[in-house]
Amino acid sequence: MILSYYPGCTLKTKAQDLDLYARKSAEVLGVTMEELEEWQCCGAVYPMASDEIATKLSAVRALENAKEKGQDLLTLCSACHHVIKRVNHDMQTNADMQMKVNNYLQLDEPYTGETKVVHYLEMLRDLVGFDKIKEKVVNPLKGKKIAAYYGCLLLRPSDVLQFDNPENPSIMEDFIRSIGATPVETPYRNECCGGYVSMENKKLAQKKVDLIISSAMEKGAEMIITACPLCMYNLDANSTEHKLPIVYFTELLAEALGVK
Amino acid sequence: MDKFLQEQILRMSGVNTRKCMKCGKCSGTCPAYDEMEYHPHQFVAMVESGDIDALMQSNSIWTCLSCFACVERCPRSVEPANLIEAVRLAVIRQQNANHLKAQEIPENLEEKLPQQAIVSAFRKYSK
Amino acid sequence: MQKIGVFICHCGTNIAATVDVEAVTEAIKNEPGVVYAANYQYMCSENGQALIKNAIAEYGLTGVVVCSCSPRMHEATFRKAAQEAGLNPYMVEIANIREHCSWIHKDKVEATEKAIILARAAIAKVHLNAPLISGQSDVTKRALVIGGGIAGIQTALDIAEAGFEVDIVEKSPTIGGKMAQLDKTFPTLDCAACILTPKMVDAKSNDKITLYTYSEVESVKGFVGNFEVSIRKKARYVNTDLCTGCGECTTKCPSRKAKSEFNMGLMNRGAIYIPFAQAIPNVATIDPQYCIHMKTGKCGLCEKVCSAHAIDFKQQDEIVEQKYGAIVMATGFNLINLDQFDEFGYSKYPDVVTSLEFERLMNAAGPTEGTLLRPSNHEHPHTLVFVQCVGSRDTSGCGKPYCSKICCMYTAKHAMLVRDKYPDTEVYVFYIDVRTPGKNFDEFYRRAVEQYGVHYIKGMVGKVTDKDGKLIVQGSDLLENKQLKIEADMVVLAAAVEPDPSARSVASMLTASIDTNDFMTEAHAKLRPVESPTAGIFLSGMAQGPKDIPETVSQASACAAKVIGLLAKDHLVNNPCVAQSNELRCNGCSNCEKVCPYGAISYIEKEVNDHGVREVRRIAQVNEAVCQGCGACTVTCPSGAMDLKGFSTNQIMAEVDAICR
Amino acid sequence: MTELIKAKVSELLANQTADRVLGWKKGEFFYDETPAVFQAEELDDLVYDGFSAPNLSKYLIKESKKEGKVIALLKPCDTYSFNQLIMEHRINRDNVYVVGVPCRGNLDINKIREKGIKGIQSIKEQGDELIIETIYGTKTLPREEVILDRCLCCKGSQHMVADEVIESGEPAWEAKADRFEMVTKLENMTSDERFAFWRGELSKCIRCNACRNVCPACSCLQCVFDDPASKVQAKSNADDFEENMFHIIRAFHVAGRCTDCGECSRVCPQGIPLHLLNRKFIKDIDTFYGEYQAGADIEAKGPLTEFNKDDVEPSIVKERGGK
Amino acid sequence: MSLNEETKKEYKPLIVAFCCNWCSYAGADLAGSSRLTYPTDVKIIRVPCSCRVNPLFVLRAFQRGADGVIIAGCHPGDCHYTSGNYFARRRMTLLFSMLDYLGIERERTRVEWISAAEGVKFSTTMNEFAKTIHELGENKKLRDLRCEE
Repeated sequence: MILSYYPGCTLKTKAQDLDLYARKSAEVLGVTMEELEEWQCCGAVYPMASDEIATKLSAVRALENAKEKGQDLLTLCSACHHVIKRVNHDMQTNADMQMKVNNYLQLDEPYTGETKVVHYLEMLRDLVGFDKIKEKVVNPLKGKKIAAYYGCLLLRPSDVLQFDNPENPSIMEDFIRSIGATPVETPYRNECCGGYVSMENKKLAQKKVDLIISSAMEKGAEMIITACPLCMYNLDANSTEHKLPIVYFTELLAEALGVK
Repeated sequence: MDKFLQEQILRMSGVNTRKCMKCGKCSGTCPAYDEMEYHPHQFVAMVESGDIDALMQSNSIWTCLSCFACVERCPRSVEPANLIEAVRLAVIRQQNANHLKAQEIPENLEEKLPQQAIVSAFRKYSK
Repeated sequence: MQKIGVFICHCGTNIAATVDVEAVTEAIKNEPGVVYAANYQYMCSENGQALIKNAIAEYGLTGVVVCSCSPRMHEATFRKAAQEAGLNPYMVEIANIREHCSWIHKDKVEATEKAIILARAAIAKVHLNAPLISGQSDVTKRALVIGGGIAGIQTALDIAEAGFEVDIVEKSPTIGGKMAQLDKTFPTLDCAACILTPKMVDAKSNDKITLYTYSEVESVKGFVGNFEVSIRKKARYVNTDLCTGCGECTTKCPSRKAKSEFNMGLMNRGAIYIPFAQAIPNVATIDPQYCIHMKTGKCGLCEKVCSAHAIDFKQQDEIVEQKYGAIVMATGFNLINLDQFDEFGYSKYPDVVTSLEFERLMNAAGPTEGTLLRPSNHEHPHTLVFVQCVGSRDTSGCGKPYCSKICCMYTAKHAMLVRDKYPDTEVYVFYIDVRTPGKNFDEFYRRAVEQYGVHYIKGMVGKVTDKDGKLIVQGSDLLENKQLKIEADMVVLAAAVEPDPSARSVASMLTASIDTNDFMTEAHAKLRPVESPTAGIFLSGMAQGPKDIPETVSQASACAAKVIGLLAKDHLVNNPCVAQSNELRCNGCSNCEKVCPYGAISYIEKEVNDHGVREVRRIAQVNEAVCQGCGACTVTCPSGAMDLKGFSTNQIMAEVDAICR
Repeated sequence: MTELIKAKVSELLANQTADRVLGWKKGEFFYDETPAVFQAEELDDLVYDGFSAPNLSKYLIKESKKEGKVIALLKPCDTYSFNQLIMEHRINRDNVYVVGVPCRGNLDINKIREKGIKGIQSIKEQGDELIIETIYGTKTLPREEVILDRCLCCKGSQHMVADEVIESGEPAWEAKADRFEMVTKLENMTSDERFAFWRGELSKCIRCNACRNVCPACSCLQCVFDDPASKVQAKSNADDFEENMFHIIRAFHVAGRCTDCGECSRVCPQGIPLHLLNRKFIKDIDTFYGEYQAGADIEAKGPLTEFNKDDVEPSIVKERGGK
Repeated sequence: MSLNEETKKEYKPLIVAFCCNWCSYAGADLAGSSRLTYPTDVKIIRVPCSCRVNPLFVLRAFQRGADGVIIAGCHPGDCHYTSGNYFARRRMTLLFSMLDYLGIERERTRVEWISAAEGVKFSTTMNEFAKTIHELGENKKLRDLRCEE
């Protein structure tokens, strides 16, 4: 199975672990991640305003590159996934946007949202299958109680992201089970950690982070996994009351598959 | 009441504020509620009534975490988050009105801060 | 050549202000065949009708055109007037110059021109009209009620009272429906079972009423007055004639995995069960999905303990064929599935319950025998939060766009009952609007607030989480402009109502129309609210739209009155605008038969005399009592042998010609 | 071949399977064969060769109503029409004994003439060659080059229905062309070009009714165009509109029932490609409602007498683009 | 020249609307009682069901000088006769496609599903259709010249 891969800028710098372990694990699972030859930063936030065109172009370029190769586009960072998936949705459904973007890009054949965007977790669930992962695990993380933190960007708005049940998701818990550990469901796993304001409103970010971590601890979690570099940083740096290890889910996957 | 600005915000956001039935689920949902002067349901009501200046001057628009929980749970598909983004844009698209300036970055910089945080802050808070 | 009279109505100023009625009168005076033309202020009035009648007599009119409001409004009026003057009513045509002309156009010149054209089209049609005589069909004096809830029971009782036979078909093993599950009823707080069970018994003991419980409608054929229905009586594996309802088997049954439907899954029941103590009929039913004997051949304990020897594992479904004159849809409602509302934690937290589950938790015959306990730990709850409009008034696609109508009142009831029984509790109600139209309804709600101290909060819950065994209910208080986080022991969700899923399939069997929410459509929203547009189908209870018990019972009785009105007739007058087949042109190809939705066309071998050639041909024949006059057959017939009386090919072509002239 | 058939038919008549035969006989010229009914003693006139083009199924409407049983010689493509007529209860199946005859594609006399061959006296088929006797001597032509257009899109050599099939031992004829090629070409033209094309063709119509009379689907006892009460009755085309109208309605009346036997175009004395109208309906039915071959399945309901709840909307005509 | 005179000379298209009695005719009535205007160009013929509309009627209208023909019926699934509009949908799809194939402007024909409650839809549909036909101009391709004045 070959997929085009869009790593995004954070995965090349501060979140190299997220990327590295994803690649190693993919190899074991028989998935080839072909990094797009030229990609640009997606902008990290989806431009919601209907008159924002330029800020969506880098996402369309990535989508178009995958389309040329005839491959699905694999994402890993939650922010990149959110931006690219939503821009793709616009390209499928918003005729005005379609026209403007294509006028701007002057492609040989207009891009109208043909590429399928797949998050690494979706790939594990839908293309590889958690059962298959279970078979490949050599180092099951037995007895580890792990809380999944979904955050916002993978789940909402659910009619576009189509990732999982936005209020009661299960993909990360299923993932945790597949690597032999025990998932701990926390009520705040889909509530915002305040990552966007971590630079300028530290107090608010800390408050949200403390709520998430304390609730995870109450439920007996020993560690929290995430797919988002910003959540990772925020949950780690801005917790004031308690500390819990915050880990990228790919790192645990690599560990379980014995390639860490 | 600034009709032009109101129209601009409605157009940018694609939100029809008249769909709001004032149930308050957005405000019941909002994780940043306590830090806000105006709350999500008020954003909708204020744009609807044209009381936009107050919104633009309020810190509340910068407090919104863009977590889309209000969008997800609104029973009338009003999408308050889109509206707030449009108000933010209406502010930073003005001359010299960037909420975050490049020169402010270094003092905020932390060793572990991911690029994503800086990029998104720039995208969200400056033009 | 017809002698046609044309009558132009001013409709006060409704028509006359935009259409120059004098000019119309002048213009059509010279149309071929028109021997009389007049205009009058209100044609539908006594005097206006007299004008028509007199003209028919005086000028020997053979056709009448009335230029007035929509034929949907007064066609029947004018036809009746013509009939009284001795003219066949189907020689009257209406030109709609109000709804289709004066009301929508502003320019008087243009509107007048259009009115003249519409009048000409009607005149052209009348030229080709032929007197039509309505046929008659008999009425089977028996009614079928589909659904045995309070709506169906009440309708059946009233029909039986008038002396007609009624059958109730109920898909579950007992009649009683949702009302049987309720604890108390608003606004009087009498116990639901106390007022419902006597009615259930009445239905059982009334010799005009036959109950088909654990049965479903399999197919429906026929038409008003003459429906042929087959009913599937599902196998209960219990001989109902022998079963005494002693309940011995239900207590001995070792299978305890099935969720009790009656108790909303809050407790389990045996594979052989009687839904509840007052069930009618009071007989046991075996659920083959859970019965150990049916699955493995072992067990058979019920058979051993049954002293009446009523258990019959070999029982088969039985099909009953019955004829009816009228059918009542009383298929009722359910609460919506809450999968799309996981922010309230319904699937996660056992202490988050729906209002119907709450009824069972409060009910003396419920799983907790009437003591309100938290399902999670069976402790007494101290703080309860009620959330209204869960899935109602929701246009996002997750819920229903309509107001479920009953939730405001039952929530007030719940809150009041809790506070009354357990004064140590705090009760919060999140509401968007409190809607209490109804006799003594608002007073009831105010009592909850003023007398019982229920905290009503204008706002909505955004999220329910948990901490240390408590539910944290986060919601908005719009009046205080605050976000609240209430530590609660239980959360009760007033989930939206929706029509029972069987409604759609039953409606399509009945060829009765249904709206986008699967509620049955009325023949007229205001003036014919208990009838379906399909003749002979009547609507009772929630199947037609959300309503509470008082309203359901009144509608049920209204529905019964309509049914009785129909069954009291010996004959029905058919719509004479039906298809007819020209036997000389019919090829016998069967295409018309294939498109007829009513099965009104059959084929016969008949000797015809085609211009001197006598031969036996296969030709189409229309059953005029069954044909509803849609015209599907007329277009599918290549030879033009099929035509529709009243809307014949020639008539419509004449209208086209007149309009395009 | 003719001999093989005669032998089989004689046998069937002798053992009283039937009492007469519906087949072909030579017309005024050897190449314009016409349908005819033969008694046992008349079998000498029975012919079967490349010019046995007429689709005999329509004649069974009348023939099967008569006393006794008739043998019908049906080419594979005629059996579709036969089935369609059975579905429509037009033929009394009990009175017909169907003998399937193999077909290698009919020959087009005009195509032979276009090859510059004049003064034709007779044509003999020998394998893949035609031996043509003319007043100027013997000429030969490859059979394949002068096949009737409709046979280039042959539906296949299978008989859809037959009580008995005569095997020839010769290789089966196969379709050589895409039957929707011309329809697609027309669809790809601009609206004005199409209009011009059809005006050019339909303006040639002399309303001789040959297309109608030969068509096995157009078998109404009385045609609407002959019926004074129908308001569309006409003996001749008064203007452009009536030329259009006649052919649109005729195609519509047979839509979903037309087996694409191509008789209409074959008999049109003006050479109007009438089958292109029918094929348009067939193509649309195939695309919109799924592939359907009238007469292939006797249990089928027919595309215009059934529906799907999620059928395409009429706006598809606008939406699917084109010029 | 006054404005009024000028508009009089303007091309006035003729549109024939076949409306089923139960939904679309009632929808037109509702448009009327809601005073929702549409051009006088539209003339309505009442038929019991959209399935009563014979292709002959459509052609006849064009023959006699109509510039546009619209057929309106109950929404699929809501037919008063349960299935009439499904048959109409197939017939009209094929007929319109054939007219398009013959080079007749495809914008001249239309089918809409308009319920008895959709007065607004009735009026907007008729406005739109009238506008389209107005822009297309006179129907010259499918018309009986003898019917010219």
